[in-house]
Amino acid sequence: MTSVGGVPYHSSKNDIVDTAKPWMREAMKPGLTDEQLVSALQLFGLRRDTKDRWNLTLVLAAGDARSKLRDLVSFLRDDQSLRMNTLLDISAIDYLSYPNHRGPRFALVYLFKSLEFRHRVMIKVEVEEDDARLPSIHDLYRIADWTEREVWDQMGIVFTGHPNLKRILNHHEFVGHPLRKDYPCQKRQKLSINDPMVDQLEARLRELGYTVVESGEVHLGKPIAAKHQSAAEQGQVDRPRAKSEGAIGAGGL
Amino acid sequence: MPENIDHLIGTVYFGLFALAALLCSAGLLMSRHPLNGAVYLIGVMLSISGIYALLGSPFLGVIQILVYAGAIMMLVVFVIMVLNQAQDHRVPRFDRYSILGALMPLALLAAVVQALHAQPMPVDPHALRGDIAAIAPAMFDLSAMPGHDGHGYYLLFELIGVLLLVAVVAAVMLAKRTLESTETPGGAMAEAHGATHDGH
Amino acid sequence: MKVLTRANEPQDLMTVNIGPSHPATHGTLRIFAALDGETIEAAACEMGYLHRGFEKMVEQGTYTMVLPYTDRLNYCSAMINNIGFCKAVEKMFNVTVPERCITLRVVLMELSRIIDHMVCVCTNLVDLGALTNFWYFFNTREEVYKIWEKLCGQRLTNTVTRIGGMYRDAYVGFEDDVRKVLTRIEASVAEVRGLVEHNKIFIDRTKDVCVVSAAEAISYGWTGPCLRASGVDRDLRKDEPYYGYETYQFDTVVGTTGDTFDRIMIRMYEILESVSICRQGLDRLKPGPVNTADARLSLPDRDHVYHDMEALINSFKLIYEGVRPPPGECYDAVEAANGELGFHIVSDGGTNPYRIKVRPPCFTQYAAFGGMLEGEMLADAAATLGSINIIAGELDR
Amino acid sequence: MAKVVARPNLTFWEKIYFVEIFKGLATTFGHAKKSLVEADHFKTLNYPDVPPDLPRDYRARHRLMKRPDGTPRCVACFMCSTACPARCINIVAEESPDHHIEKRPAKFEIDLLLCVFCGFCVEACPCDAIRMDTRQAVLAGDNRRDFVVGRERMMDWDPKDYPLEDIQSQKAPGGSLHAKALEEFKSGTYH
Amino acid sequence: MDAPGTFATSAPASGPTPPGPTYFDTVYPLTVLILLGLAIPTLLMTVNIFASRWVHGTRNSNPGKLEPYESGLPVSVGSSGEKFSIRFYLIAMLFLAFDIEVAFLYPWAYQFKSGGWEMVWLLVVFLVLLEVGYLYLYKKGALDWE
Amino acid sequence: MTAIDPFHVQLLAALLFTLGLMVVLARRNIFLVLMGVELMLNAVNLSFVGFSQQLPGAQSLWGQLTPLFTIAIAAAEACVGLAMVICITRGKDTVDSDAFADMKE
Amino acid sequence: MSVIEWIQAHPYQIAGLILPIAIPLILFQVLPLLVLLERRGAGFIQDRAGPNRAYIPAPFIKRIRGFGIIYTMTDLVKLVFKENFVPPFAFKSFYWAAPAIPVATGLLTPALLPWFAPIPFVNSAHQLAWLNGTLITSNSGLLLLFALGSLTVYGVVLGSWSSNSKYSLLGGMRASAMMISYEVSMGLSVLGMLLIVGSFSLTDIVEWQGSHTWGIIVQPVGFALFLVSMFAECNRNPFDVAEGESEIVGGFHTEYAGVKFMMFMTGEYLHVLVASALLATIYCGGYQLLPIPGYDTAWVKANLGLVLAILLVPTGALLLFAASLVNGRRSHYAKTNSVDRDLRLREYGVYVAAFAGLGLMMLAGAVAAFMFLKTSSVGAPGRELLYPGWVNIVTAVVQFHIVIGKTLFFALIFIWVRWTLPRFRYDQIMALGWKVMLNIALVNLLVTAILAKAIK
Amino acid sequence: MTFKPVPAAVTPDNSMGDAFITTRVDAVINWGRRNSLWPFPFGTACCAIEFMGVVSSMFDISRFGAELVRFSPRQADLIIIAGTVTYKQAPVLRRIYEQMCEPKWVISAGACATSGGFYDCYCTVPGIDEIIPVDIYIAGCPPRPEAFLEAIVQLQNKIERENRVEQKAVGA
Ligand code: SF4
Ligand code: SF4
Ligand code: SF4
Repeated sequence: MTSVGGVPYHSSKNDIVDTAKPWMREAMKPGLTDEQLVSALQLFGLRRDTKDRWNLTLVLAAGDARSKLRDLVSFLRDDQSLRMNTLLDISAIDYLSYPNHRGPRFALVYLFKSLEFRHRVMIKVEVEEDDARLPSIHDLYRIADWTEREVWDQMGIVFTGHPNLKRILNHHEFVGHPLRKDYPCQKRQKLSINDPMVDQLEARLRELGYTVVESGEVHLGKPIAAKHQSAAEQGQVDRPRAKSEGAIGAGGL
Repeated sequence: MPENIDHLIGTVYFGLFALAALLCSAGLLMSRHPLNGAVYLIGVMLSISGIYALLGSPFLGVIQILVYAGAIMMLVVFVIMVLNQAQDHRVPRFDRYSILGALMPLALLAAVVQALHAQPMPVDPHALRGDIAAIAPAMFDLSAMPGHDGHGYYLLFELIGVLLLVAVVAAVMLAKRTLESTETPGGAMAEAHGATHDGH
Repeated sequence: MKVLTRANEPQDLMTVNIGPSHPATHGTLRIFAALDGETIEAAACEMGYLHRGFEKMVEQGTYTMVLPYTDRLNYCSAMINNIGFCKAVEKMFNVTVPERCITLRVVLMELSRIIDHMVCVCTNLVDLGALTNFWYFFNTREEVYKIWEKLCGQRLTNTVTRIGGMYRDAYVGFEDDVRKVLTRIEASVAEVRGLVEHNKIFIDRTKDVCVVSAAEAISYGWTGPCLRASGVDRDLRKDEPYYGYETYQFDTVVGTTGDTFDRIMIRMYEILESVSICRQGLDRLKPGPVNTADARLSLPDRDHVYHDMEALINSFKLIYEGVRPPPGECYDAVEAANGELGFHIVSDGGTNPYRIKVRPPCFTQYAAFGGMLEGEMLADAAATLGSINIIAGELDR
Repeated sequence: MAKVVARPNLTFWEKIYFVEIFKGLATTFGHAKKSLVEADHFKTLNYPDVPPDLPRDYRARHRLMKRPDGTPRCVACFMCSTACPARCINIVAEESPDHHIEKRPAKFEIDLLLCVFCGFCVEACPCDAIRMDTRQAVLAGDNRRDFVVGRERMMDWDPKDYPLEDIQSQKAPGGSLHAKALEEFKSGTYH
Repeated sequence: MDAPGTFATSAPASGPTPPGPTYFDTVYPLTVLILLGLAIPTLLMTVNIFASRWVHGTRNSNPGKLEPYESGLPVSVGSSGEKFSIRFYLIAMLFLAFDIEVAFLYPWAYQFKSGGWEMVWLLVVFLVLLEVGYLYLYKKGALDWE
Repeated sequence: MTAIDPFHVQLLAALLFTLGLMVVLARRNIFLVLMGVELMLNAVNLSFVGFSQQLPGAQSLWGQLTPLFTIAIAAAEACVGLAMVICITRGKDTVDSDAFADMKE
Repeated sequence: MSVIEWIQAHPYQIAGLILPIAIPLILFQVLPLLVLLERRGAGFIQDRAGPNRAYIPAPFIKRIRGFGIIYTMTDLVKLVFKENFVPPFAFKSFYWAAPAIPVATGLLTPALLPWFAPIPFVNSAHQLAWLNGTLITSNSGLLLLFALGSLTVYGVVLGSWSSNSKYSLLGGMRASAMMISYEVSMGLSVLGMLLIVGSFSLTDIVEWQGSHTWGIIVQPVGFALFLVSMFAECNRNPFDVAEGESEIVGGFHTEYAGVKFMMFMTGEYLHVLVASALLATIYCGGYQLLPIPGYDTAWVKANLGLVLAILLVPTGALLLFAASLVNGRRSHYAKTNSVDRDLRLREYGVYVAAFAGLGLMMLAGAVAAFMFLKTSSVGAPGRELLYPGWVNIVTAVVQFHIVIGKTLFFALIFIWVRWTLPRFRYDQIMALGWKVMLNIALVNLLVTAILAKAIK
Repeated sequence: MTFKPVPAAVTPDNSMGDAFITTRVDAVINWGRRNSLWPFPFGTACCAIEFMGVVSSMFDISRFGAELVRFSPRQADLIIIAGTVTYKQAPVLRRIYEQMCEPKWVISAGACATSGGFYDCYCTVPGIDEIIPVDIYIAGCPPRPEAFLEAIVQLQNKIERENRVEQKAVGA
């Protein structure tokens, strides 16, 4: 988390102000209809996603994504009639094994929602496999910092400009991106020792205006052994799981 | 008979306390880490307070524990812990010069003992037992206030107040710079300027 | 760790790990903090200690098999997760579940919300050192569990819904049991509030601690009670009502400051609101079917399966293939105990979900947590972590 | 409209701690008094001495239903193992000597340490051959292998323990009332 | 042992203090108690050492066990040997100042009854002096923790 | 009451004083030096109390009151001394008294 | 003179020799009771049964469960046989010594408390002598007590330092800073009482309360301050930040295991006991029965029968009540289908009988004492020497029980508060101590001084 | 493992009686240990919530003397692993187990801890006995609170059977 909008992250501790704007206490204003939303976003050249028949999903094609994403997101956030002030989530989809899929392999769906008006929009950004990069929007929405990390961790999409693009769900020794369709579900990866996280803490300190003179000495304990003796000796560990595929084969319909 | 037992007890305990005090101060001299030293010094204090009690000034003994062992040494221990990196890094704890420095006082000691030895030291049988019942009136003998005559340390009592005031202020002045530097202008979560434009 | 402050003064910071296996962090969160004395100067949070691969696992099975996994997202209120997921899939099918099912779901959701809030508040109070409240809430919660044992045969991981309806209808006497427990809940809330609400120690510990302004909460994408604590009156049940929530009489609860006090008290108040919704729901509970008649979704009646070939084949199909939503992508959300719980489901028309992304409400709150801590005391970390109610199962998935 | 959480405005008496502390003490004392005086105030179950009181349909350890002749009702159709999200049911099918029934399980194992007690298997079974109503939900032991329960152990139950050995189950395929029920069903008099 | 003072003290509030107690009166219970206070922990710990050695043998330690507990993490940054906040020093210093004050107030309190209003004035002046230092610290924020 | 030979008391006091002086002179660690000073002060106090026994009546209390005030002064000394130590060692990693040479400036 | 004769001739001297060993041991007996109160009491406050399953087999009763008191023994056994763990660090000796410090000081402090009024006796030299209720006779006993209290802190400091763990160090710093902070308030708050009484001897303080009234009435503010300081000194909730589990795991004893950990716990309970005894002594009349002037030791001696009756009736009634409670549990069990029902019934039956029997005996004793024990005819107030020795001794025993009773009452409050309140935050504790309590204590002192002079 | 609704865990045993009469130290140690099992709750997921239920009034683990939950592994005798253990968590669990002082016992509660449950994927440990030895397993997802109690009862019985004299003979 760097400074947001040029303002340091912290303001004075003591100014606890009630930041409530009037709309926060009122009932939600009626928002734009899907058509109005589409037309409001016309200039970004979005097309409506045919896959989504229940919500409004607009597709930002892979070619435009790199250049337009940030503008689009700032527009969504700042436009007086849109005010999509909440980024709910970024969900990444790997279309590798999607039947009859044409187009880039990955798509990222940004879920936006306005707290002022009753409307939501989902922006689907297509990402090519061989150049899986997108500009980061962590400075526009703070939550994007972590959601982007999650997307990178799980799907392997790089967000350029992200200050701390590290694994978040998986451990730091993990190789690969588990939610990609070509990652086998049962391919386990062991962790020998936890991440000391000094770098992250120091980065945070620097953001807060400190200068790190001497970073703490890191003590690494003994990495854990692959398998504990006693359990292995007893032969109690390796029990193959019943295979449901096999079951189907044997049983038949 | 009982006087003898009492005498014996007094001597034995004085011997024990004196031994403890000496051993502890030797420990202080040799200690590797100041915290060790501090604990040794506390041992000295406790032994000395025992000796005070044996010498007939129990109040002083109590104050010795309460203030010296309980407060002053606590402060020292706290500072050792606060600074926390006070390991004496020199591998030989003494170098050549400091051994010389250590030996010099011995000469002084010899001279003092010599002088003491020459002096007969009779114990006055009328010496008062310095418990609180005696100390308190001595300290606040207000017959010394204007219009009266007598002795009293009431002024010293107030002076202690001044001394403490000065000490506290001086200490804070000294530590002031460090104190200020630790006051980080932390903030609760700042308003997210520019992050969201929520109506205006 | 030696640093220079902004004023270029040298300062020594002590780095300490709070968690993962620490009483305050519930075993799964890690806060790596730099302390100056007792004050947290900077904190880096880590998560993922309970990353169980929900999103990968659900791709391996049918849509029905997702249900037990959703139980274990927010295990304090498993039913809301069940219902949220079923609601999303039902949305893809464009089916509405029968009236009784809807009302039942509302009642169950609110009861789940109540116990979720109760667990949150009482563990928070335990973190604050007020231990006894734990028992006063948990005893009540146990009574709710008794109802659930009877309702669906499990205490915690209920799997109470099925796509297109419920696991089974409520048992006879369900309403009475719920009504009884609602009274009990009100009593225990009153008791706990009596113990803490005006207690200066509690107020000192929570008031103006870890304040999150509305703007900040919004930027972090907060939803639910924590967002409301910051003064933003938003609740999916009011704003985008589903299951007829607009017809229930209830109030949302908002705070003014966004501090830990507000976050705790909001939950206390919301318990009472939910009690009122529950009562209204029970009043509306009319006999009727609980599953849709849609053969694409509902398992046929057991008797028919036993005796009717068609039903048997349908049952085979539904078991082997599960429900097959039309291909497409759909997002649907419910107001869970912690905020907006969304499911983004991608279907390729096959038997297994192509991709399910959960939008966990905790995630946003935990993302903000490190920043909230900075400048606060070490002890506030425990107090605040409780108040934002991080449920690791849902956070890490 | 939204309710607003009241900010704590403490009165003088609340501010000096003691009054509120006494109130709190009174509350806790009330509980302590009740626990002491009222014999059944606290509801603590005396677990190992008193068995847990579970509803009949609590999702507990599985059992396999039997045909009237004592053989398992299961026809090894693999519906349960397919429905099982934990894949903990391991069935090996074999030809059944009874020509009415195609197959029967040569091996039917459930690894209770894997099982998540979701009850899907019960729901899936087309002939009500597997049930989870044994009320044996307390499963602990010091050996993993004990938890892999086979056909024999799952069929080792006593009809006396299931007084409500319900008609409905017996009407299922393999049950003693199946033939009759089937007829009723076809004639529309089934209930 | 039959000395007039054995186990004796003045009856409460009965005239001036007679000659103080003998050494034995004070030393005996003190010695017994100190020995008791030392003996109980020593005994228990010794038993623990041998019991532990007997029951568990001597070598049941592993590298992980010897490291400090850090919420279970096998990694730690820095050691416990880091510097603490300077505030702890200030607290201890303040404690020292007030402890001495209290220590000097004890004789004052003892003497209070036999004095007149002057005793009150003595206290007032003394307290004012201390209060000045206290207020100075208060102003400086040495008493705040945030 | 008066079982103890005053000479022994004085001897002990002198020994302790010497040891304290040795600590001050021989050790480099500033804390140890400070503690040496405290030890010396203690020895002096002990000496006072020892001598006080030789005075008659109320006069004997003088020798016992003086240490009382000495303790107060020692406390003040410790306060200020340690404040100085803290002030100086901040940013430095040593409490070696040699390192304080620059204090003179 | 044979040994036996000597013993017969010097009963009081013998008592003086035995008491220093006896009283701490008696206090040690109270500790399991405290632990029981803490664990079972917590259970009752929280609507649950609490520990009640461990038992010792016995011939007739079959299982002695003793309402859970057995758990104190099992804990002891377990801890003694737990691995003896010492972290590798340069300060092993501190690590070993630290847990013993609280225990040692906790054992020393009871020696300064008066457990009964001084017993007059005529020694073999036909002189009047007094057997004191305190073990260590000193006219600055209170100061010595505080001095010992200030040494207790070192246990925490050294223990935390030598543990070589960050949590320990944080907890140790917290605990020690808190304890020294509240020592100041403690000393100042008690000064008010001291200047009214004009003596530092705890016996004098108690005697003064007997001839005037209890300290809690003359010094309510001082009492409140002292009570709060005591909570802080004992590290008890709401001041238990030192081991605040949700914040710093176990605080200063995070790295302690086995017996050494038990020492810390013993020290904590000992200090609760001592603090309660101090509160009872300084502010609640110590061994005095009533807060009414004139009803002091002399009155007790003159009306020993009445006093015994007054004390025995409630005790007996309490025992009978306890019997009825146990009987209630028993009939509750009779209704259950518990496997061990018969065992429980048998055990509870024995308890009911025992309690009821004891209670009835107490009541009978009360009646007997009231009817037949007329000491006023033997002696007279103010002329203690006229009383025969047994009156003095019975009075001492009664007074000892009064002190213990009051102490247990305060200990109960310590426990009760622990299960009721949230804990303070560390900075709030310091602020409370330094900004609130200190100032109130100073004002209290000043006002007391002025009032004392004005009234005089 | 017991499959009866009423586990045969509490058959009154005489071993204790003999032990006390013959004052076999072994039996006393076992008696002390089995009644003073201070747990370290290694609760990570849903099972931990159910473990909280065990502490609640209804089930009340304190009846077994096991309510003194110690969060420092040094003081705990028993570690209850309640919840999923992921590979990220594994070193932590291992370290905590290592840091516990002898004697120590492990209860592995719930499907996840014992076998990974239905999380058969890239990030979960398929049973903690890959990392640490386990004394008692509990099935269930989550196990009922009674099952936790049952595990403690079984552990108590197991401790009861411990015989150091024999062990020494074998070891030597
Ligand atoms: S209950 Fe669920 S997990 Fe267990 S065997 Fe049946 S389907 Fe599988
Ligand atoms: S138990 Fe039922 S579902 Fe499973 S294989 Fe047998 S018949 Fe089929
Ligand atoms: S076993 Fe089940 S309840 Fe327990 S942690 Fe695993 S998923 Fe959750």
